Amino acid sequence: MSLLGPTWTALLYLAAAVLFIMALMGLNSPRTARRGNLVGAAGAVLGVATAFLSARLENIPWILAAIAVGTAVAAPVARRVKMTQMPQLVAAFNGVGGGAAALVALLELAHTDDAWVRLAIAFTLLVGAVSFAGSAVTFAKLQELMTTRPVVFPGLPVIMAGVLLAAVGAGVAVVLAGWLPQAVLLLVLGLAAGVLLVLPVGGADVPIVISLLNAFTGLAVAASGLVLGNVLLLVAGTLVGASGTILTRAMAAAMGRSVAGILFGAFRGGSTAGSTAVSERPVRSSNAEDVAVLLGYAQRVIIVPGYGLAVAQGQHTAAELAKALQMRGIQVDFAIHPVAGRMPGHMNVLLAEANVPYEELKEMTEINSEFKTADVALVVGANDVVNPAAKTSSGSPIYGMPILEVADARQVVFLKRSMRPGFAGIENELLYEPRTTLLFGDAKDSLTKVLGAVKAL
Amino acid sequence: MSLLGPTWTALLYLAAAVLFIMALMGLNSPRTARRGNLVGAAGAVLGVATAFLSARLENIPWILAAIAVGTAVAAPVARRVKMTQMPQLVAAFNGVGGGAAALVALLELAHTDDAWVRLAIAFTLLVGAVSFAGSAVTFAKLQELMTTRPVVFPGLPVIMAGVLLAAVGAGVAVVLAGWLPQAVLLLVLGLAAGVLLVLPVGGADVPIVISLLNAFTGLAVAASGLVLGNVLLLVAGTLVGASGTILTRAMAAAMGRSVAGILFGAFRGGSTAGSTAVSERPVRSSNAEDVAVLLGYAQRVIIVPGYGLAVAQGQHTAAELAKALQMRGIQVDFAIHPVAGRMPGHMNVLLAEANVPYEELKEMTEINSEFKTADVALVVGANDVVNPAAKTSSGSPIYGMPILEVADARQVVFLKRSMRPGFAGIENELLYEPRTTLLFGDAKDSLTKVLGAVKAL
Amino acid sequence: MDGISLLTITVLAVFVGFEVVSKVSSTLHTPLMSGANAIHGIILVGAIIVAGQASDPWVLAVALLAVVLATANLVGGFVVTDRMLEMFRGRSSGRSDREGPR
Amino acid sequence: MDGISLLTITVLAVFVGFEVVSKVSSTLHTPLMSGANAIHGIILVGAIIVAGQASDPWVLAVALLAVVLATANLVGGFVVTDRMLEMFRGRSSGRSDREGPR
Ligand SMILES: NC(=O)c1ccc[n+]([C@@H]2O[C@H](COP(=O)([O-])OP(=O)(O)OC[C@H]3O[C@@H](n4cnc5c(N)ncnc54)[C@H](OP(=O)(O)O)[C@@H]3O)[C@@H](O)[C@H]2O)c1
Ligand SMILES: NC(=O)c1ccc[n+]([C@@H]2O[C@H](COP(=O)([O-])OP(=O)(O)OC[C@H]3O[C@@H](n4cnc5c(N)ncnc54)[C@H](OP(=O)(O)O)[C@@H]3O)[C@@H](O)[C@H]2O)c1
Repeated sequence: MSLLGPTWTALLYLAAAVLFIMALMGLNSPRTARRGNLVGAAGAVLGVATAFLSARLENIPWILAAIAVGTAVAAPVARRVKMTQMPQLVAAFNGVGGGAAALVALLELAHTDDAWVRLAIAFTLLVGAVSFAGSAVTFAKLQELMTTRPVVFPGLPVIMAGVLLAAVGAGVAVVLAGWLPQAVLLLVLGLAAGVLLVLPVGGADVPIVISLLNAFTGLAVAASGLVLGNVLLLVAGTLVGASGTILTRAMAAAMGRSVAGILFGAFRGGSTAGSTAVSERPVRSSNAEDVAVLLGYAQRVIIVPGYGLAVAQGQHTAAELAKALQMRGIQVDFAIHPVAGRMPGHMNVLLAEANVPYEELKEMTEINSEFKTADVALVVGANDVVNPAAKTSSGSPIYGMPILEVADARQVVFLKRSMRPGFAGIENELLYEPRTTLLFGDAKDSLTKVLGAVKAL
Repeated sequence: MSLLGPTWTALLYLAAAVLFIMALMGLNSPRTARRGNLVGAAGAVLGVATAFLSARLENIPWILAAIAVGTAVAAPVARRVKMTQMPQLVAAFNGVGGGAAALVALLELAHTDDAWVRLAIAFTLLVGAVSFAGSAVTFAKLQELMTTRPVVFPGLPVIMAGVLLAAVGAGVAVVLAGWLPQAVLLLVLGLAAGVLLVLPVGGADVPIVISLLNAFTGLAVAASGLVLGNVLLLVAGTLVGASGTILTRAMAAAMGRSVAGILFGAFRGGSTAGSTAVSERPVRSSNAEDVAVLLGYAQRVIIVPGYGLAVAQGQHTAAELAKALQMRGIQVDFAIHPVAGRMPGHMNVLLAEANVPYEELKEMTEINSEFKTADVALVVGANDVVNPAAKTSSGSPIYGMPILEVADARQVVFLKRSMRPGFAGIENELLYEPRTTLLFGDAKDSLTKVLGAVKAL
Repeated sequence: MDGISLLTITVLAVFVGFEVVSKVSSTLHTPLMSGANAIHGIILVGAIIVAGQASDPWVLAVALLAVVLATANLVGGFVVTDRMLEMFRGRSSGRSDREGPR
Repeated sequence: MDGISLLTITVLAVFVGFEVVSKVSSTLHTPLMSGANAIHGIILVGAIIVAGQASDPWVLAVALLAVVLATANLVGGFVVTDRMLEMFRGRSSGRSDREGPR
């Protein structure tokens, strides 16, 4: 059955594409973002409904069953996953999307004679497979199913080059002759390339890789749009490609590094692996009561959350502490560095989960000039994003990365477990400054103690 | 001769369209704006060259001659026109563009059998003609070839309705039967509608009308793109339509009024005509020497330019005064209200002409919080844009329009010629406040005197 | 749809994508990542079409696998993004709290 | 190019137009007005095409009139916008003056 003529089909696909664009536009403010996501979902429903109504489809019961299976698997996971596991989940969904695009391209090969279309098919096969396998490895790393350290072995660059050369050969065969076996080979080579691409990336560089693979999947979907002559897939894929590209660049820039450096640095011997050397220099450490006094008698406190807060799952306690201080008439804000944590915007999601209103989440550019007026900067599980080495020591791996200027505050308090450095594996001179106090311990425990002491003041 | 195949033609037109998009992107900063305009011009050259190389053209010598004539007329005018005459010039160019689109559509009517295409033709005819005639009247008003006051006469709405009804009839005939005489009639009706649309608009509301007609011409060009199946015209016209729409809305918003109110308010009895009643209440006026002392011994001066500065052509003197004060170590900025003057961004162009660096031209949102720290706010020929009635008196025609908060400065000095109100025709209570000093006279004369006195300090 | 049209649409979509996404506030970069991720699940449309054309059982099996994968991407992506965005709240979602201490 | 392609292109161009133009700084609103004005002079392309197809002298005359008008729009628009933008200068165009009094 085919209820829609080609004109209506095209119009409805176009409408769905417009809904996707509006979904992304909605994300420019937290106020409209949720509605935007629903608009996007509506676009997806419209697109799928159009597919059912427009083409003369066989196997409809099977297809509906497959959709039911996919939904039954994904929806509960999506509903129950912990916020800290978000990167894994995004990686998993990204991978299956890339895989689906590659499979669709593979099956379309039989339906075309046009060399341009076969070029798009070859592209989709390769990129979709890279995205699938790369995401799988990423998932395994993040879920700690395998080591999170960079996996490098001699000859890696040579193998990678070989795989890519073979892929070019298979691709040419697909484009010129449309041979199915070569197409399958291309798929397999793509899988291998995906694995080899992600293996040498250190666990903590992984978010950048996720975002890059997200862009890849977008491109693969856009190319399938070309294959199928489908405007919806073309526009949707292009949008995702653009978003992935922008996010990847933004993350790399906020870390003061280049995308190529992150991906290929490992081939040349080392992704930032996170040194865990412990320093022995003396510092001023303190107890929860003293920190509570510092905070409770301040006029203005700025809380700087970082990766440690996420690890410790201390966001609710941090939010309670902020409330308790506000009840004492103290002005409290959260200063959010764009790459604090392990995903772009990680801290925003974390604190939003703890019901901190987004007006209190201040972006770096907005709050940096205000540390001067703060009595206490409370750094909870952050390190690199406040490390002055980014400004002063040009040899440092984070040199050039913009940081939160906590050193301008009258007092700085660090909550961390040890003297171990952060993700970039470099010392933080700020820890040794006279104005700095350390409170050792798991972020959540420390926050709970400080909260109790503040309430007892 | 046709040197380019259809694929190359389409690619080159697409490239030209991309150049236009990049031209507008260049305008997001004064640093890249000029290059952006050149990119746009390159796009135009590419588009025209493609037209010559792609189609099998007769009459090439004639066409080249016509291009030479057009260039010979427009280029010298564009090169020599005074900056104050910019609105007229934009109106004139806009009108001829609309006229060209209408003529192209008229001639295309013979080449098509498709009702959809004829719909686009009818649209272009009507809108292009409205734009041509409306711009002509606008030009006449601004050039003072006719009265600048709203021209209203009883029965105007009825005549307008009649013209539009007749246009709909002619349009239907064009779409259904493709008759040429009806198409010519539609053109004529469009001209009439354009005249009737602009006649009742008061001289000072004219910039909004220019911007609106600009959007109209854009839409007409986009529709001719549909007629000719030409992506370049389609994209270029759509871009202009969007830009005209955004500018029109921005202007209306900055004036605290609605576009419909401006256009149709006149039909219902009155566009803001600019009352010229002179108030008799006492004010504190002063002489140039006293103002020079006020300025010369300040630490921070904010200059607020307005329409009067443009009329008096005092921009160079204002810039010199700013320099002279800066030489004395005083911090001087210009506070630019978005609708100061009579065009959007008028003051920026005016002061740029006087070589004021754009970093010293502060936007309203940026500078409003700084009036508190200013010793003197020097208001040169501005009135409505600093009138507190916009905030306090809900009956006022400018109620709701955001203003420059000059009242926050320690001293306010107004340079104007009389106690006449500004464009909106309402009194400004600020003129009577104790902190306010008036210096009567033409803005340029007054500035020259103050400048002399400052130098003599 | 001919090649030139598709190319033109692609070029314009690239501009739309970059312009729209570069306006997304950095507060929302995680939801942007997962929301964009959801959008590419629309490859489901392609998977449905190939599955609907399949007559060979092997082809059908592969196509149905694609349908399952794409559905997981699409549904899971939108659900998880919604969950995340639901957490972003302004001060008490309303104004009542505006005057409260800060 | 078919109707659907043209519609799709139009829709995307509308998004591009609104997104790009809404980013133009308000400092440059006058040059934006005159620059956009110049861009619609590209109707010259259409005028050239109809003039090149004209065989009847009347048609040719009208088409040539359109060419003259469109050229005036296009050339004049870009020239005047350039003149205007030329006037916008940063502090001494370079950095030398940056330390000067302000
Ligand atoms: N956001 C992104 O998109 C992204 C992506 C990739 C990489 N990165 C990188 O990640 C880093 C983020 O900086 P950041 O300042 O947030 O984190 P960081 O520099 O990695 O520092 C984390 C700090 O938290 C402490 N910590 C860990 N677990 C803790 C716990 N349970 N309780 C208390 N403290 C704990 C650690 O010290 P102890 O071990 O002594 O407790 C460490 O000092 C940057 O270098 C950035 O470039 C970010
Ligand atoms: N910018 C736009 O796009 C646009 C478009 C349409 C309308 N408008 C409207 O235009 C108004 C602009 O506000 P504005 O504050 O710039 O101007 P304004 O309110 O019209 O005031 C101009 C002032 O300049 C004085 N003046 C006139 N000629 C002068 C001269 N030669 N020397 C010294 N002073 C002179 C006038 O007083 P005297 O006569 O006593 O000297 C008057 O007080 C707003 O109401 C706005 O809504 C703007």
